[in-house]
Amino acid sequence: PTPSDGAAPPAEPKSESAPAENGNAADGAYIAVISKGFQHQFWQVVKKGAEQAAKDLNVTITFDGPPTESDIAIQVDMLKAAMDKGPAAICLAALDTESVKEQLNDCKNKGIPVVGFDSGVPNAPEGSIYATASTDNYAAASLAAEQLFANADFKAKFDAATPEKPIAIGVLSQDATSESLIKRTSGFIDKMIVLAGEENVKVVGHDSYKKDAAKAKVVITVNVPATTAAADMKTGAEALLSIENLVAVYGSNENGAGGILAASNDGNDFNKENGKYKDMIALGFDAGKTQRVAVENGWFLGSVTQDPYQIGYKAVALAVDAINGKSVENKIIDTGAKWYNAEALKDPAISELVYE
Amino acid sequence: MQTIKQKEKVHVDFQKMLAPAALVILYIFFSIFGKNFFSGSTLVSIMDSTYYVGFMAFGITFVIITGGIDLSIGTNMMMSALIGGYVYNSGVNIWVCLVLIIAISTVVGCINGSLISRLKLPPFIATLGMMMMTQGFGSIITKVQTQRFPSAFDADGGYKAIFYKTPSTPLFKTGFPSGIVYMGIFFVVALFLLNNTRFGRYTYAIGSNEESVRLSGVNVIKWKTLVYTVCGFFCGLSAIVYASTYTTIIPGTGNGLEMNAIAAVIIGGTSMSGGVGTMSGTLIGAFLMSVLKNGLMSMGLQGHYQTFFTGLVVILAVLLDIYRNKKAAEVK
Amino acid sequence: MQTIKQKEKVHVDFQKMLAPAALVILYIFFSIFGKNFFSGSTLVSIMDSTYYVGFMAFGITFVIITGGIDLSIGTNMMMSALIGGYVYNSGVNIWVCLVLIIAISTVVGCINGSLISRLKLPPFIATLGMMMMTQGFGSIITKVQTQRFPSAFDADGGYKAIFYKTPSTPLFKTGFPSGIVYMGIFFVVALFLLNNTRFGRYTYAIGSNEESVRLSGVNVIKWKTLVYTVCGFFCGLSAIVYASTYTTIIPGTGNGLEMNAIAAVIIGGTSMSGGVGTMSGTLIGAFLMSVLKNGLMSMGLQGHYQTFFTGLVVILAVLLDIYRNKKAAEVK
Amino acid sequence: MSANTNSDDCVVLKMIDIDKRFQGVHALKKCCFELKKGEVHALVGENGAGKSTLMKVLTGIYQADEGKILYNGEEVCFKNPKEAQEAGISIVHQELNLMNHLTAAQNIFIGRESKGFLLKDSVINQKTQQLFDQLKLSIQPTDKVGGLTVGKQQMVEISKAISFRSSVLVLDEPTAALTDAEITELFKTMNDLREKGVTMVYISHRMDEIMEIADRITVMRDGEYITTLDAKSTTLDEIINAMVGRTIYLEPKMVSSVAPDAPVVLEVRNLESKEVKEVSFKLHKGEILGLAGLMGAGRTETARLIFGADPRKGGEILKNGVPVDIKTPQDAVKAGIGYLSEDRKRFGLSAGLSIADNIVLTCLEDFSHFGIINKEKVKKEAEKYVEKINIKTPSISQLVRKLSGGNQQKVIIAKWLIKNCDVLIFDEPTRGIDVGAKSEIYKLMNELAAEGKSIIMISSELQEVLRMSDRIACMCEGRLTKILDIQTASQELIMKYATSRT
Ligand SMILES: Nc1ncnc2c1ncn2[C@@H]1O[C@H](COP(=O)(O)OP(=O)(O)OP(=O)(O)O)[C@@H](O)[C@H]1O
Ligand SMILES: Nc1ncnc2c1ncn2[C@@H]1O[C@H](COP(=O)(O)OP(=O)(O)OP(=O)(O)O)[C@@H](O)[C@H]1O
Ligand SMILES: [Mg+2]
Ligand SMILES: [Mg+2]
Repeated sequence: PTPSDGAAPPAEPKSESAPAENGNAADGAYIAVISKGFQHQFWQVVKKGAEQAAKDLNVTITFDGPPTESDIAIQVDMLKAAMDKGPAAICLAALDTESVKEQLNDCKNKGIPVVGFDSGVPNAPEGSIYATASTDNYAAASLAAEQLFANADFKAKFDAATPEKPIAIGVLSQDATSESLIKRTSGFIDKMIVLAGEENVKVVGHDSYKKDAAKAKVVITVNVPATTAAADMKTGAEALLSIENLVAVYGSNENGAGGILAASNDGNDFNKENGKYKDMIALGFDAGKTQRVAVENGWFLGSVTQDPYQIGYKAVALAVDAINGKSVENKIIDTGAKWYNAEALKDPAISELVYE
Repeated sequence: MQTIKQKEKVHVDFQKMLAPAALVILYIFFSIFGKNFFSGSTLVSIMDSTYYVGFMAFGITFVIITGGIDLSIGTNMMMSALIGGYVYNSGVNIWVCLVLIIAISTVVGCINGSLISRLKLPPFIATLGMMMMTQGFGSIITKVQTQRFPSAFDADGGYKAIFYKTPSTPLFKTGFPSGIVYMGIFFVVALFLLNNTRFGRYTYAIGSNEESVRLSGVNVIKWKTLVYTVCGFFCGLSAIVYASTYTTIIPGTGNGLEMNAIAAVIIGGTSMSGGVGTMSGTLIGAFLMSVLKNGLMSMGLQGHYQTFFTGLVVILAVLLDIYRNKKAAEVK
Repeated sequence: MQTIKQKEKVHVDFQKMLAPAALVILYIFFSIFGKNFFSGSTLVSIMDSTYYVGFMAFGITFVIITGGIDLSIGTNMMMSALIGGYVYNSGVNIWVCLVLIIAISTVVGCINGSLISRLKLPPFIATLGMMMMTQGFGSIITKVQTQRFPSAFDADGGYKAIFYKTPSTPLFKTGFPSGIVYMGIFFVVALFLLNNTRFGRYTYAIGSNEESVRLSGVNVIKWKTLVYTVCGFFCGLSAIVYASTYTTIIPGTGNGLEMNAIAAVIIGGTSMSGGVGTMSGTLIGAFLMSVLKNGLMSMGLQGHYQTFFTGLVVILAVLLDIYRNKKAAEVK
Repeated sequence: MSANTNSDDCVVLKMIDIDKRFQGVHALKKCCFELKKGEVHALVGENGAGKSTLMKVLTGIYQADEGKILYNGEEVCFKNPKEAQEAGISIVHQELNLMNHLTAAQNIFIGRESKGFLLKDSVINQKTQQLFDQLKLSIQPTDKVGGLTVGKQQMVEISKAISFRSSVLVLDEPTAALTDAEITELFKTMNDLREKGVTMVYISHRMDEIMEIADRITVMRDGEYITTLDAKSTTLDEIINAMVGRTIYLEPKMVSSVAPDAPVVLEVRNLESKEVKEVSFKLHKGEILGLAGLMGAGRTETARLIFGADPRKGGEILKNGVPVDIKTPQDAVKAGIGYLSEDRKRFGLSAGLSIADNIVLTCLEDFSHFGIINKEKVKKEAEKYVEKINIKTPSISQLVRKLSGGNQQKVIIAKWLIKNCDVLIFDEPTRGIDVGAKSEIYKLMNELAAEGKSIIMISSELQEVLRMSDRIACMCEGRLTKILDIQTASQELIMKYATSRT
């Protein structure tokens, strides 16, 4: 299923499968939605989708999330508090599956269905997750690598590169601990390795992604800043941008792209005419106003967007299905991801996905 | 003389009653207005979220009574848990790792103590530096990789039955919260240490007037180092319960937690200027913060309201204390 | 007498030279061993990452010289920026919003000051409470929504040319880093305030012996409130430069930043016990931390090494200070 | 005297029926006080009599609960020290109240820097220099106060009070830290001021000074006004009687009570440090060795070296003929040496702890098994000592903070008695203690010596030294200049050796 066809909320095709009239069991039910965060635009759109679904399907929800994506203890406590309130179902985007395993087990024992969303609850114990509405981050990130490799400028530089004079690619990753970010970073790197040839790519910087190659033409540097604070993201991006022979830089989520934007005068430095980094190619992930403007102006080659609205909407819809005792065939519902660039943004179907 | 003494006694009792009273009032308040707050499962949640803060708060109570401060407790706790997890994941027996956790955090406490007592660094600065160093060091050792402890269903998960929760039993369907026993035991240990031992007496004495203790022929350097070491030891206990409760340890975290522990100590009536404080106050302070947290969530208020109200409670608690002391002075 | 005085002078000069010397040595070190460290763009990066910490550090220097502490500077700064952004996004003129930011943070400073000087709360406790309250309040007002300030190419982005970076000019291709001018101006203001005004004199005097100042008929309550208010004002300046540099303000953040500012002040030689300190030391401390941060990155060491080494530098700086003073005392 | 020529009509200040209560303490009870223009009026009384409190009420630091103050015939009520200063009344406080990190000039002109917001330090430096010249002080206006000796710091405080050009100047125990030379200079200045018509209140426990400088003397006891005497026509006994209402222990010692063959308990050889040079002496069993000298002669430093409280550069310490290596106070305590410091509040007591906890602090290990304290034993022993040396307190769990100075000093003595040290160093044991408590402490020291303990007593009061010591060691500028036998010692001789600078 393509994500764009369900962009307009009321026309959501999946909601047909859970119409209010034959779902009496769910009427007025309380569903606790626990996200991985709260502050980023991404989550705001997820929340919007969830709230719309709640309205359409006549349930009440609360939407909560920890202050940062490393606050595992806070998320676990939130989950517990949510369980204590006796919800009919829980929607959960776990920061880390291990930390919530016991709560999932308790939910199972208490008969509270759990629906995963966003990165979901990967490797959850058998039978504890009803279904998951998520983006396939690994596949989504490989879109960015494909686009980069298809770019003519990059191709020319790649062909010209030699093991003596390799070209460099920088990857800015907010952290190296959350599943989705690891997927988005490794999805990009792995695809790059496939496209460029295994013998040609070396990965340095962060230990998780290290890969050696004797005669590498491409050196990928992964930088994980000290904290997720904007200031540290910017410093991390600057460190990448000062690498010799850097031809491209990729930020693996909204915050990562934000770091690159902050380090480049809101993207202006990638201006193809007279920008400081005019010869470099920048790619992002997710959206947000500044990033969107950078893509629109052609400073960023483009970016990968998920469909946060659908993520939120489908999570709640699945929860209602679960309350109604419906069975699902496919445990993972891909909410889709799309590559967008200045050209694509002119298409309203795509433009709608790219939140500000 | 007799009347003065009686009045003083009434005053002390009032002072001792205030924090528990606030705790009870808050609990009743949330039971009435919160969604499903008055329930066994919420009570267990409250206890669960008290454990790790509580242990740190016990430890830092000693430090604060000496008039010092330890900003490194949160990161020390996380670093020990991280390294413990790292060693566990490289194949070492889980029990050895738990002992290692305590050893590491105790050593960090001892380094803090030596910097402060032997090299005469101000506590704020020594432990600020140590806070940054432990946070960085945990990341360096683990190469910034998340460390996972075995969960209850894993082969090695048995330790959780002691430090966090037993498997399901007929009486306790979701398992007996054994963490409360673990915390209870070490609360009694801390209480005993503070009130019945030379260590505790010197803790108060140093907080009251360090130079006079030194000139009484007491080896202040030794005892002060020991105070920070004990604080480190409690961080290790906290790290174990944290690992049991939350399973996953993320590098680069832990700073900020010290402020929660300090807030619990302050709400419990311990003075930052040293010489005054009780362990039971700290226990109540820690529970008060958990009740606030879970209660606000049960009322549908999100996390940030909790942050706001905790701050407010800290200020009000100390204002009340100042006002009460003034009042008491006037009555006398 | 003569010789003693001369020796003292040499000693003072040595003391004054140490922090700048360390800065220069570090810079040279990284220029040699870091990759691409010695370049104009790295220099600009260093400055960029100094601005917001620098302003907070200037502000808290006053507070620390009085012997106090302000733990709320980081969250105060973020909250002001958040509310400013919220008001901007609801359609108010950007310049009005910038003024509002300063007003808010100044008011928070004033509340801190009143709690401390009028209601006699210990600074650590009052500002710990305020830290939690401001953090929570920023989230409550903005409903935990990220706030965005206009970026350079937006219609309203002109303010960045003043506080952060001008548009591209012939001489400065990536734009002139005007933030350094902005910081420079307020450094001079802070320097002047501290050294040439009654405000500065009372700041030192209160830190040295508050009771004596009070008995000399100085309105200590007023001046101490003012010290925290000025600190709040500098947080507002910091919030503006933060908004200009990073555009995006995330609710629930800001705690932890105070420790960076405090570390800068300590590295700059200001004593936590009050009465001693310089503004230029703070400036150098702030730059030293930025050089360390950018330098370690240029050597391929990731963020967590930076955390570790900053902690180490804090401890070493103060150890050196203690050792130096001891040495100097012996010479005398 | 100018003060006496036109007596009645020149009352500058009248305090009538002043009442002041602190938490539980009735510090002033319908107290009265009167000042005439241009006189030096001494205010005397035991510790805690309320002298400082009365003066603080006068200068607006405290507000009286009841009563009124008439100043130049008008009723006044100063809300803060500044108002009092503006009205022409200034005070030098009993405790040093300086900002150590600021210069002398900055200290003196704090709060009076300039009209505007900006500072002009050159102006205040110049004014300060004039002031110092007038007082013949060798202090630079730009000297940091923290680097000055205690005596000079006190002079800075006095300069500050004088700089207000007040018509009433209150000096609350200004000489406690001054050298004789400085006292002489101070008295000269006071005489000058008296000539100019400045009225002064002078508070001191040193009777000889009072007899020298005062015109009239007001005696207070327990917060009450007792009497006002004319200095010229009263005797010391009369004053002391009025102060305490009882006779006191005043017998001076004529011969040493130590047996000639008493063994040497403690011997120090060539003690060296920054402040102390080649100090050697012997201390016998049952002996009280007085350590005399001017302020800053290095007596405290010598004691601290013996006790291991400060690092020692050279020299040897022998206990019962055996060398002991004392590096820290705990080494000294182990060797049986106890030290009662000159500054109770800062070094002697943990004021926030109870009497019992303070008493057992030196030997907590004897009251505990495996680190666990036997609280019953602590209680019993503490009560024993409270009774033995007559500490006035409702219970042993009373916080030491709440005791009066003399009783606090007794707690410290108890602390060392319980440790059973055979060498005790008393540093200024009676500083700031009233006459009644003093005599009790003297008695206690004599009893201890009789029991066979050896005592080193540091004191700045020559009469006290002469009254208590078996031998007297004189110090000057860090050197031990002479050890005198009590038979031969006299005030003049001690002063000679205390000033024999090399
Ligand atoms: N701020 C205060 N709070 C409580 N009690 C006080 C305070 N100041 C003084 N007192 C008490 O008031 C009484 C009078 O004290 P004051 O200092 O006036 O005595 P004094 O005559 O100056 O004694 P000294 O000779 O020791 O200086 C004492 O009992 C003292 O403990
Ligand atoms: N902590 C200190 N720092 C610097 N100098 C000091 C310190 N303590 C004492 N001194 C100086 O050392 C010298 C010896 O002082 P010491 O206190 O031993 O003299 P003292 O004879 O006991 O006089 P006092 O009657 O004042 O106690 C003096 O010049 C004094 O100013
Ligand atoms: Mg007095
Ligand atoms: Mg002395």
